Order: sequence, then structure tokens, then C-alpha cells
Amino acid sequence: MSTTPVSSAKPGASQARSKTAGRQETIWTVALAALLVVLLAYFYLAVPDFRSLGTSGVLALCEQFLFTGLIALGEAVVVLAGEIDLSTGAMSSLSGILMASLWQQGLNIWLATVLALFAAALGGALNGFLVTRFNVSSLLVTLGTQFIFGSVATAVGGNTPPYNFPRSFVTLVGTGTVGPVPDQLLVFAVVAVAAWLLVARTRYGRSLVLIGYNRAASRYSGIDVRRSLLWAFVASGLLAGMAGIFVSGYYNAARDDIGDSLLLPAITVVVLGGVDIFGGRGRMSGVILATFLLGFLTQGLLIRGDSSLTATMVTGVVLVLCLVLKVALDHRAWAQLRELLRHRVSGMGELRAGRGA
Amino acid sequence: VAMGATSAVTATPSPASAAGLATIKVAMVPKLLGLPVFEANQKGALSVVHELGISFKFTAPATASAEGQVSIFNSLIAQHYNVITLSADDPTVPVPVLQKAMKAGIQVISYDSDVAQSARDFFIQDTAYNTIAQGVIDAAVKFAGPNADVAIMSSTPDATIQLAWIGAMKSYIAARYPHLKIVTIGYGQSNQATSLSQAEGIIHSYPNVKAILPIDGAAVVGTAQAVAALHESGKIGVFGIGDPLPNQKYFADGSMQGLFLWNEVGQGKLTMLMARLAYEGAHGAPECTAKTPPAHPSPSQWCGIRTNYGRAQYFNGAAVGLPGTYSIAAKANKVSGATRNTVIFSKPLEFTRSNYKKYDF
Amino acid sequence: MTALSAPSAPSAPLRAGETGSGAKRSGPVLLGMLRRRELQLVLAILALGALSSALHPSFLASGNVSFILADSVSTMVVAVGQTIVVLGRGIDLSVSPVLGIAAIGVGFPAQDHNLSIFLALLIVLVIGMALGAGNGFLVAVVGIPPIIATLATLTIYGGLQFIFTGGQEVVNIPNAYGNLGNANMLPGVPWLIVVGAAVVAVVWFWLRRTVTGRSIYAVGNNADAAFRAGAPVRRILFLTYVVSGLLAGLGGLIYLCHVGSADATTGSDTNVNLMSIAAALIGGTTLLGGRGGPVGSALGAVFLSEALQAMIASRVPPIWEPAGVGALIVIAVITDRGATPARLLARRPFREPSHGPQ
Amino acid sequence: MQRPPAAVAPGARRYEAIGVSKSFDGANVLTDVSVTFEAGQVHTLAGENGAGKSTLLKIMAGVYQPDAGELHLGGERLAGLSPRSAQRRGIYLVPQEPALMGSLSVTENLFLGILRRGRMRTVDWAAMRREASAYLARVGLTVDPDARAEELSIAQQQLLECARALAHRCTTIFFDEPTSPLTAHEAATLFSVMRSLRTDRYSLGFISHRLDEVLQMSDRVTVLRDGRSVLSGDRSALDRASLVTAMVGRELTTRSRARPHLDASGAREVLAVNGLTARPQFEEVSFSVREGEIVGLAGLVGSGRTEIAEAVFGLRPVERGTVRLAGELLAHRNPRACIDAGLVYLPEDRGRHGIFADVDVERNVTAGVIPRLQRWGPLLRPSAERSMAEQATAQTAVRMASLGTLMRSLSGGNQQRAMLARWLLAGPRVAIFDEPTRGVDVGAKDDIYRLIGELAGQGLACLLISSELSELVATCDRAVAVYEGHVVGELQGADVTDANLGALVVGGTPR
Ligand SMILES: Nc1ncnc2c1ncn2[C@@H]1O[C@H](COP(=O)(O)OP(=O)(O)OP(=O)(O)O)[C@@H](O)[C@H]1O
Ligand SMILES: Nc1ncnc2c1ncn2[C@@H]1O[C@H](COP(=O)(O)OP(=O)(O)OP(=O)(O)O)[C@@H](O)[C@H]1O
Ligand SMILES: [Mg+2]
Ligand SMILES: [Mg+2]
Repeated sequence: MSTTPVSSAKPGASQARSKTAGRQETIWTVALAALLVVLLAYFYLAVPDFRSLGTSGVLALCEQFLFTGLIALGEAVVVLAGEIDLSTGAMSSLSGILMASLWQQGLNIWLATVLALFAAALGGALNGFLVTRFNVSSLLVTLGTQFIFGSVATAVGGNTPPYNFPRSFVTLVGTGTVGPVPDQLLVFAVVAVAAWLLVARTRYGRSLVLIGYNRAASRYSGIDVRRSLLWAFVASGLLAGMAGIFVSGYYNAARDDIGDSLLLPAITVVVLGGVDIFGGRGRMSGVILATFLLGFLTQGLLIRGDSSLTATMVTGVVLVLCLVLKVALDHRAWAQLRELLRHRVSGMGELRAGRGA
Repeated sequence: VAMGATSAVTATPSPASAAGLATIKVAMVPKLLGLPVFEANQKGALSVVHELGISFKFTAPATASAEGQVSIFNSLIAQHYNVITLSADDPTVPVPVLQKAMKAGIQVISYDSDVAQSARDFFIQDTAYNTIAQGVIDAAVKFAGPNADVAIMSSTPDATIQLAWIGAMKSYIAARYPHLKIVTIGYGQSNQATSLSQAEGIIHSYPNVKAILPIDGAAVVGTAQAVAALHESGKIGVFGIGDPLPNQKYFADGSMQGLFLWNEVGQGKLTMLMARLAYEGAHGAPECTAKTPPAHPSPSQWCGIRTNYGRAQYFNGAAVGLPGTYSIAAKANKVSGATRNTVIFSKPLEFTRSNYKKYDF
Repeated sequence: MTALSAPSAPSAPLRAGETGSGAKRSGPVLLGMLRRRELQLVLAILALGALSSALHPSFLASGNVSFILADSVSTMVVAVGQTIVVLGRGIDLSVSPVLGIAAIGVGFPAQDHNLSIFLALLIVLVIGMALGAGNGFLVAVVGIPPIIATLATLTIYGGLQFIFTGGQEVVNIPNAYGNLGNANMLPGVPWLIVVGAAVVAVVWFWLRRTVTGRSIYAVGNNADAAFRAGAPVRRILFLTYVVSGLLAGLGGLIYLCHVGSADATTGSDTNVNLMSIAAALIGGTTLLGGRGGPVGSALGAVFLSEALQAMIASRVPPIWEPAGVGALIVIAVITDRGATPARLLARRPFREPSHGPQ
Repeated sequence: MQRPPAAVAPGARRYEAIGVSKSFDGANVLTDVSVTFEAGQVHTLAGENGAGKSTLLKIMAGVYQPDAGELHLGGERLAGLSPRSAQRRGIYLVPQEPALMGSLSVTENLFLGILRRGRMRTVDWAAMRREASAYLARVGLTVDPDARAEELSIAQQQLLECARALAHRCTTIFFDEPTSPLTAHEAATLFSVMRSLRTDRYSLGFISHRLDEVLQMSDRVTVLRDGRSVLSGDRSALDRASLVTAMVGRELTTRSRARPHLDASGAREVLAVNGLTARPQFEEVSFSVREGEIVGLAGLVGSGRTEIAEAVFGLRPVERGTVRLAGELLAHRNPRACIDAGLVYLPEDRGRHGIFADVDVERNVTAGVIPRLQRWGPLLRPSAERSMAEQATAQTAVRMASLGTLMRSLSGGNQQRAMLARWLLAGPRVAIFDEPTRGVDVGAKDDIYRLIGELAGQGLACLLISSELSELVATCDRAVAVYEGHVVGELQGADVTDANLGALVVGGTPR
């Protein structure tokens, strides 16, 4: 088909894409990377105990926050599509406990792991089903299923949750290393790259992002919104389940509440990673960087001798500062602020006078 | 009460005070910050670290979490602490990291709540499980008779010590009071509001219950409060395991009959002494093998305590102002709950309506 | 002049049905009322009570009933505050530490210096408002999405709560507090219920009969339209967080009076955040904003408290209690017809449309 | 009926914008524009999409601040105007999309911002309800004051906005494209309200892309082009041709058929809809479209055309009925299956259902063919995507800075072209165009219809939904009339006339 152009697009204009659409995301990602470098440099130079860890010691620190990163990757998939999953923490607990209990029943541990991951995906599918079938807020649905998964985990775990898994298992998902690099980090790298490819380079990822931007328009464009969302929740459940397995391996024990403390950090990572909580905008690379940024920040502060309370609060403060920075980066916001001030100054008296009349 | 105390307490001895002893870094890591039991431990520890030549740090997760403790242990290893003392939030989760610490030459001592034996050198048990369980049951029977219905209030279904206590109570009941019946176990989730609702629920749902036995700090207060609120004071007896201070009101108004507990402040002191001795033992000081160690040892007479199964060892608490001699269990003891390398701190104290005012913890 | 709908309305069933004429609403009044969440809840509360007492005759004993009521008041008050924020299309995840800080903020002076309860009331209100203002600043002035802003303050306020306790615990409150928290005003009518009812009534009146109250609904419905109608949108949003903080602070005092203690984990240990959201939600306030009200939330809180007691009474193993709450939330959500529009989360911070998209 | 509210002001004050300029993100949207609104006049702003009409009215209503220039109301200079202060001075903007608070009552929507208060300064619902009926009557709106605003039709909402202006005692009322979502009949009702306001010496501002309306309603017309005022004068001094020339900067061949009628009766039937039913929206709908044919679907707003189209495209469930594409039954009816089978649908509500405003044009254009971006392996191919988008946007002549431009920064007409480009990429056999020219300026309208004509010429079967009968007459080879969800008639070739269609769509019979 060809038609007479009424007027033509400017030639060569398509190169300008990165300058407009993705610019903010790029700036954000670069800023995160820079911040990470600055942070590591600071700890290395200013904290002797951190320096004395050596390369392998520093890399080993990762073992303590990569599961948060895994949950965050899954969470990011859901958030990109404009939803949220609050049940990921409970899901981690559940999958860890399930794996451990199955193993305790005599199942091969790897088989148990696969089954637990399957159950986690199923749990995610339940979330997705409730959200898409009844067309209701995922915030609320997952708020509810969070309790349910937690209860199931407690019930499965019983009084004395299993521990002391086979060596091969603990090595791979727990504390083993290849040279100075923890096995966990390698597994995480694989998952992270896969998640990044999924979102940035596949048809499914494209659908997901478009759904996040405008759900109705996606439907009208032939994207199967329900199915895509369902899979997003499955992905989130699966990655949360994987995190649960990692956690169990690292601690060499399963516990029914082990994931509870992972939810908020994971959401923090997602937001800090630059994913718009309303969906659409954001990059997996940002989430990955934010995992390391927050992780090293917390661990570094602890090694510096700060209390874990301080570390947690610093996390909150960093989050607020970054968000303020983000608003500031958004040059529209600046213009808006100027406009607002003008409004305020000139319109103040009137506004004050004004309710009644 | 001072608002604004810091959450990680650090105390460094002046070199002069620690005569002849190298200063060592000891960390005390309870389950979480802000729990009175652990604050009392800390108080005891702080009172003796000076003379023991200990550079002391008190740090814990903000909310009870085994993962939070693991992060802290990791950072303590990186900071080259000499001894880590901990009250384990979970017996198994910190095992790998504590083993890493031991491998790095750090002495690990658990107190209050033990970890797996493979992950610590010593455990300071509060008190023998059977002794404290018997105390509670005997007091309850004295109040309600040997045929009564009683209920237990615990924190969570998987709280290790509480499970042990419940077990000890059950075996004691089976042996001594076969007609005493435990009708239910309520779980207050370690917080007072839930404990209150649970206890209220129990009182309503089990009208025949004559005594409630709360064995967790929050459950104790919640139960007494439920009894008071429902005007059952004196009709339903409350006997439990907990500190007297938060319950003064209920002792006074008759909603609370008896509590059992060890001396938490003393336990903190003992933990620090143990830390010093374990360090000495690992660094060449002679073992404490004498049947009766010197009554008032000076630092130069101190001996170290080694991980050495199978041989009874003794040491004297006088160095930190504790009365008596402590023995280190050589092997596990089902009845008391002791395991290898366990020091049982003390017999429980009993708090009653007539003596509760004497205690400030 | 002709009505616009005249030519098509009588014929087009779609439109006529949707136009909600006066005749239509006066018809099945009872049916319409039955659709109201408040009434459904009252029925549910009664039904659950009847069921439980069939299982356990003592369930309806007057002591238990008033206990269920009294036990729900601190959640109720916080949930009412949460409702106000949600009506304005926000969410407040920091109510638990606000409650906790208020409780210890007056708990220690009360314990150590016998602080008078009126002064305590003043103090919790100030504390609550100050912390609420922090949220309001981040959401309404800086423009951070509410869920994120309050998530951040959750961590920060939570930390402050720990620091303020200094590891201590409030254990002995003066009798005046305890009496307020547990004594009855009339036989079977605890003081707390009176307090809770008063709060609900005041907030109901405020939301229904004052310009500011109505503006909250307007802003929650459509911030742009409200802005055009002259509502000071940012100020209203700010206010919702301040009031939510204030009521969370009041909830702290009620908690202190009722439970008699407070420490570093007060508020977070009983999951006040989730419970207040759950109560609001069960009470029919939708996260879309602009729809719902305090009465439903209060009933929701009572229902939650009753459901927990009913589970204890019917010997549901304690480990399944959270699942029960979770199931209630899920059921409330999927039966809430108001909540269908897709992107509930899409509560973007309000921006004056000076540069906004068309 | 209630007594109308106390007679309003003796007349609006003269409201002038003098030398107003405004730029967004460095792009000049308005340059040195002056315009005057007088009492007792309808002053129309005309111009192409993106000419700056809405922006000008928004500045005058206090929504935006001008970068330069002044606003004078009755000689008094206004500074730092906000929507609220504008309303307090009697200036009200009825936005293009009515912005109401859906779950609040009609009464409350009317009075928001000026809620009536009784004793103790609390809201006096009874008084407001009484007053509300009066204002509603004034604009001829017969709805329950307690009804929720979201229950009203778009037209009713528009009138509610108008009543709100009255309730706020505003005497200068701006209507930004009020008629684009309305039927001719509804528009006529609105116009009669506007006329009566004009008689009462209100000052009215008006924007419309429909030239007939502009010519019919205006007392004065100002034409904007590229943010400059290119013409300003009394209606009497203008005719259609001069208006169009001023707006577009060139002459247009207006309203004549661009292509001859096509008798496609011999051609292959590409789309066949049979007995499609989804009560109460529509029932037993049957029609067909042949290769190369443009079939109009005529009807009033609310007659159910969009519902039918959406059902055909698999967006809505149906009770029964079949859709066949080139003889083959569309079994799995969802948009994806339709697109893959060669059926596409250009939605009516572009902003909500069409564009991804915060996404670049490239990804907007390829959104309908995502599966095809992935021919080898699981990964997308950026270069292929780019060239596909480049080709399609060139075909439909989207005017934009680059493919990376955000969709939101395109003007309405160009957004519509990008939407067309999206569906061209799908290589359709049948296309359903639902109100393709809504909110699109005259020049772009012409282009879009020409484009549709060309596509039909290449064999595309087109189903065209439009509420402007004259557009159908000018474009279609055949027309199917829908009334209350039923197909009530079909007109062929030269029978497709304004008069015939007009009779059918209100349930009558053609002469
Ligand atoms: N908030 C904004 N930010 C950036 N650009 C804007 C904004 N508002 C309008 N524009 C741009 O300003 C130009 C004029 O817009 P305006 O809405 O005034 O046009 P219009 O004449 O009303 O067009 P239409 O007939 O399509 O409604 C357009 O190019 C538009 O993209
Ligand atoms: N009274 C109403 N209130 C709210 N929404 C309505 C009302 N009537 C119709 N709609 C919605 O407006 C949209 C337009 O559909 P409509 O029924 O007007 O069909 P149509 O014949 O395609 O009219 P047109 O395309 O000219 O608007 C539909 O999604 C419909 O649900
Ligand atoms: Mg416009
Ligand atoms: Mg339509």
C-alpha cells in the first residue's frame, strides 16, 4: 500500500529517539551507577574493616541482599504493568518452607526445589487470576493473599521447620563460590539478564510495558491484557519463590516468616531503580543497580559499625532523597514549581479570603 | 525515662582498669532492640565490661528477625570482634554465619536462646526447664487444685524455649497431677494487644478455666489485663514466666498471682564473664579444671574455658559479683534442657504478691 | 426548552437505565439500601455473632460483646483516618509508627510523671499531626506518589520510634488511663466505644457537612476537576494526611489506655497499617478515591475484631487466623463493585495542569 | 418548576487578552495573540489542530499563566489568575472533556467550590438541591439532582458544566469544542442554551472544528494559525471559503466527493456480520463489507455503533451471531485474532483507547503488530521495527520531530495519522474507522478521508462510523443505518444522501 504523503516526516529524525523517550530513564540509570561507584569508593577508603574484606569478602556481601534483588526483579515486572504484588515476601517464605518440608519427607532436594518453585508460580497465578478475573486492585488482593500464604507457610513448617540441607544444595544456592564470586551472584546474574531481556527485548516485555502505560489502548491494540498480567504475577511469584530457595540455602534453614522482612526492601529497590509505580516507565537495569546500591549501602553501614536501625533509616532517607531528586530531574516539575510559586504569591490573599462567598 | 538513648551501645574500658588483660571486642546481639529482658541483660553486661577489659557493643535488629541477626553477625566478623554473644532468634538460620565466625577464630556464646550446638562454643541457659516449669505448675495447682482446667498462653507455635517449657510442664503434669488439664494454648504473637485479645477469647470460650499460664513477656501482661478487664481477678489465677516490673499493677489488684524468672541483670554479667573466659581459653590461659576454683580470683588467677566436651569444669562468679560456682554441662540433659557446653545460670526467682515490689526489672 | 436526553432516552434502554432518574431511585428503596456496604456489614456482624454464639453460647455474653467493641476502637480510629486519606485517593502506610510514637510519647511521661490524660490527648494530637504533616509534605508539596512516600516515612518514623523508646517499655500507666481503656461508662458500654463512636460521628459530620470535607471527596474523585472548581487541591491533600496522622496519634493513646503498655514495636506488631486498610476496605471505601466513608470503616474494624474472636471461639487453629483475615480482605475486594476500574494504583500525585498533558 | 436564580449580572464585562504569548518546553504555542470577548456575543476561535485555541482559552481561564501579554477584564488588569480567581471574576471554562466528579451528585458537582452553607456554616444540602433544580432547568437538563454525575451522558455532562458556570455566577463562559462528542440533535440543544445566554448578555467563547457550527453560531471569529492570530472579524464579514483559507493557509475542495461511487456488488465479501446480538446494546445486527468498498455505519450517538464495532473486533462479548472474514468464521473473537485475520479497528476515543501518550511514536505505531516484531527467535528486532515504523508513518504523513517523539506532543490530527499508520502495518483486509475525524481540524479531516479513500482504492474493505452525516455522504459507497441497536436500513450509491440518512437514523424511513 502506498499513499501520497501530504507532508513527510523529517528524514533522519528517528535517531533522536534516545533523546526524548528514554532520556529520563537513561539519566536515572547512569546516576544509580555513579552513586554505586561513589558509595563503594567511600566505604573502601573510609572504612578499614570494609577494605580488609578484600575482593572476595566484598563480593560475599552480595549473598545477603541478592534475594531481595530477585524479589525486586519479579516485583518490577508487575509494577511495570501497572500493578503491585505485596505477597512476594510471604511467597518467599512459603516456597522455602515447602521445599524444605518436601525434602524432609524424603524427596530429592532438587525435585523439592522444582516443586516449590512450581507452587510459587501457582501462587502468583492465583494472584493474577484474582486480579484479572475480578478486575480488582492488585494492591488489595495481594494484601489479602499475603496473609493466606503466610498462614500456609506456618502450617507447612510446623513447630520445627527443617534445616541442614544437603551440601550440594547449600553450596549452589547458598554460600558456595566460584573463585571469589559467590555462586548466588552468578545465578542472580543469569536471572537478572533474563529479566532484563524479557522486559526490554521481547514481545512479551513490550506488551507488558504498553499495558503499564495505557491498559485500554493495549487491549484495543490486540494485546491480551489479562493473560499478560497473569504471567506477570506468575513471574513475580516464581522469582519470589526463587528468592525463598536462595534464602533457605544461604541460611541452611527454612522458616515461615523469613520472607516478611524482604518485601519492603524489594519495593524500595524497585522504586529506587526508577520504575514508575504507576507502570510503564522504568528499566530492569535500574532495578539491578538499585539492588546493589541499597545492598552495599546497608552492609557497608553495618560494617562501619552503625546499628541496623541506622542502616534501615538511612535506606528510607535515601529513598526520599532520590524521589525528590527524581521530581527535580523532571524539568516539567521545575516549570510547574515556578508556576506554582507565581500562583501562590499573587493569589495568596485571595485564596485565603476565599472559601465562602 | 530517657528519650533518645542510642540503639547500639558501645563501651570501651580505659586501659588502666583492665589490669594485665588485653582489651577484647565483645558484641552482645539479642533478638531485637527494645525488649526489656535484653535491656536488663545489657545493663548487667555494662556494669562489668570495664573490669573485664571488654570493649562492648550492644546491637540487634530493630524487629525480631533471624535474617537481621545474620547481617549483623556478618558485619561483626568483618569488624574483627573477638567474641560474639547472642540470643538466637532462630536456632538454625544463623548457623552458617556463626560457623564462619568460629572458623575466623571468634568465640561464639549464646545466651537466653540457643542456636544449634555446632554453631556456638557455649550456651548460657537461663534456668533449667524442669525447675521453672515445676514452679509454675506447683503454684497453679496450689491455687486451683489438682483437677482444674488450665490454659497456656505462649507467643508463637515455634518459639523454641517456650516449646521446651510447655513440654516440661506436660511431663511434670503427667507425672504429678494427672487430672490437671491443659485445655488450650493461645498464641499472643509476642505482642500485648494480641495477647490481650487471645486471653479474652480463652476466658470466654473456656468458662471452666481456673488458671492461665502465660509464658511469654507480652502474654503475661496481656493475660493479667484480660483477667482484670473481665473482672475475673482472683477467680482465674495467673501464673507465668516473666518480669515483675511490668506487672506491678496486676500484682497489686490481684489479677496476677505468681511469676517466675531468673535474674536477667546477673545473666548479662555472667555472659560477659563467660566471654572473657572463653577468649582466654582459646588464647592459651590454663583450663579451669579445679574442682573448687578460688573464691575471689584476681585476674591473674583466671583460667580459660575451652570447648572441651566430656569433662566437668567449674568457674566462680565472684569476679562479676555473682554468688556461687557455675558448672559447665558435659553432656545433654533432657530434664533440665541443658545441652553440651551449657551453663545453667540459676534457679528461678519466684515473684509473688508479697515480694514483687523488691525487683526493678 | 427540551431535555437533551428526550429524543433518545425513552427509547435507548442503555441510556435510560443509566440516567438514574428520581423515579428509579425511590422505587426499590430497600433493595438500594441493601446494596449499601454499611448495612451489609451490620448484617454480617449480626450473622457472625449469631453463628458464633450458636457454637459457643458464651460468645454473646455481654462482657464479650463489649470487649469485642472496645478491642476494635484503636483500629477503628486509625481506620477512620486511613479512610480520609483513601477518600482523597491516597494511602497512608505510616500509621503504625505514628500510633506507636504517640503511644510511647505520652506513655513515658504518664508512667514517670503522672501526665494528666487531657495533656496526653493534646500531646498525641500534636505528635500525630506533625508526623502526618511530614507525609502531607512529601505527597502534596513534593509530589511523591503516596504509596512510596508513606513507605519511606514508615521506615523513618519506625526508626524514630525505636530511638525514642531508648530500649525501654511503658508498663505502668496511671489508673485514669486504664479506666478509660477498659472500664464501662454504663454497664456493657465501655468508655472506648463512646470515644470511638464520637470520633466516627465527628468525622462523618465533617466529611458530609463541611466544605472542606466535601472537597476531600471532590479531590479524590477527580483532582483536576476539583482544582478547576477552585478547591485548594494540594492543601486538601495535605490536610488528609495531617488528619490521618492525628487520628493515628489518637489511636495511639487509645491503644495505650486499652492495652496498658507501649514499646518500640507498638503499632507494627499488630499490623495497624494493614488492619486499618483492611477495615476501610471491608467498610466499602474504595482505593479509587472519592467513595466510601467513616461509618463503613468503623463497622469494618468491628467486624475484623469480631471475626478474630469468632475464630478463637470456634477453635480455629491460631496459625490460620491471618489466613482468615486475608480471605476476608480478598472477599471484600472482589465483591466491591466500586473498585472495578482497572488501574486502581493510578493515583498519580496531583499536579496543577500548568504543563500537564492535554 | 423553580423560579430561575436571581437575574444574573447586567451583562458580562469586556474581557481582553492583549499580546499573549506562551511556549511549552521551548516551543511557541501562542505568539502575540490579542482577542476580545464582549457581552452578548459568541466569539469563536477557529484553527487547525495545535493552533493554540485551547491554550488561549486556558490562559484566559487561569489554568495556564501567559509568558507575556496581559489580560484585562472590564479595564482591570488581571495578574496571576488561577481557575478559582477566574471563576470568582465570572470567567468559566467548559473543558473539551467534561471534568466532573463522577461519584458525587449532580448537585454537588454544580456547587463544588461554592457549597451553600446554612446555620453553623455547615453545608446546607436542602437549599442546594432547591437551587440546583433551578439551574438545571435554566440549561434544560432534566436529571435528578441526586443522580451521580457519572450516570449522565456526555451531552448531559456538558450541560451540567454549563449549569455549573451559571451556579458560579459566571458571565463569561468558554466552551472548548463542546460539540465534538455530541450528535447534531444534542448540539442543537446546546446551541439553543448558548443563544439564550447570549440574549441575556453573557459573553461566550466557542471552539469548534465544524465549519457549519462556526458559521451558524458566531458573532465574531478569530482564526489562529501556528499560534498567531491570522484573522479576526465579524461573522458577517466572513464566508466559508475565507475562513478555511485563513485556517489552513490554502484552499480546500470542500464537501465534494473525492472519489466516484463504487458498485462493489460483484466484489468479494470480506466482512460479513450475521445476527450479532448483545442485548441491550444491539440485536440481530447483520451487514457486510466488500473488497474496496467504503460502508458507512450511520446512527445517532448512543445508537450502539461503537458497541457493534467493538463486538466485531472481539472487544465485547456477544450472545450470538457470527463474524466472517473472507468467508472464514472468526472463531476466537479477541482483538489479536481479529488483527491476525486482517481486521483492524480504529477506536473512537483516541486518548483513552488509541494512543500511548507517554510512549514514543515508533512504539505506538508498532503496538498492533508486536508479534511480527519477533520473526526470528524470541527477541525483538529494533532495526526492523524502526524501518516498519518509518515506512508506515511516511505513508500516513505523520508530522513529528522524530520517531522518538512522545505521542503526547503530537497534535490531534497527527496522532490520528499515527493511529492509521499502526493499522496499516497490520496489513488489514478490513478496517473499521470509528469517528476517525473527531476533534480533527478541517485540513486534517480532508487528508484522513482522502487516505481512507486511497486505501479503499487499493482493495481495503472499510467500515466507517461517523456522526457527521455529510461526511458519510461524501465518502461512502453504501451506508447501513443503526437505530437503537437495530439495523434499520441500507442505502446504496447515490441514495446515500443527507436526507435519507437523517430519516433513517432517527427511526424513520427514507423518502
Ligand atoms: N501542557 C502542554 N505541554 C506541552 N505542549 C503543549 C501543552 N499544551 C498544549 N501543547 C501544545 O501546544 C500546541 C497548541 O495546543 P492547543 O491544545 O492549544 O491546540 P488547539 O488549537 O486547541 O488544538 P485542537 O484543535 O487539536 O484542540 C500543540 O502543539 C500542543 O501539542
Ligand atoms: N448515557 C451514557 N452515559 C455514559 N456513557 C454512555 C452513555 N451512552 C453511551 N455511553 C458510552 O459511550 C460510548 C459511545 O457509544 P454509543 O452508545 O454512543 O454508540 P455510538 O453509536 O457508537 O455513538 P458514537 O460513536 O457516535 O458516540 C459507549 O462506550 C457507551 O457505553
Ligand atoms: Mg483544543
Ligand atoms: Mg461511537
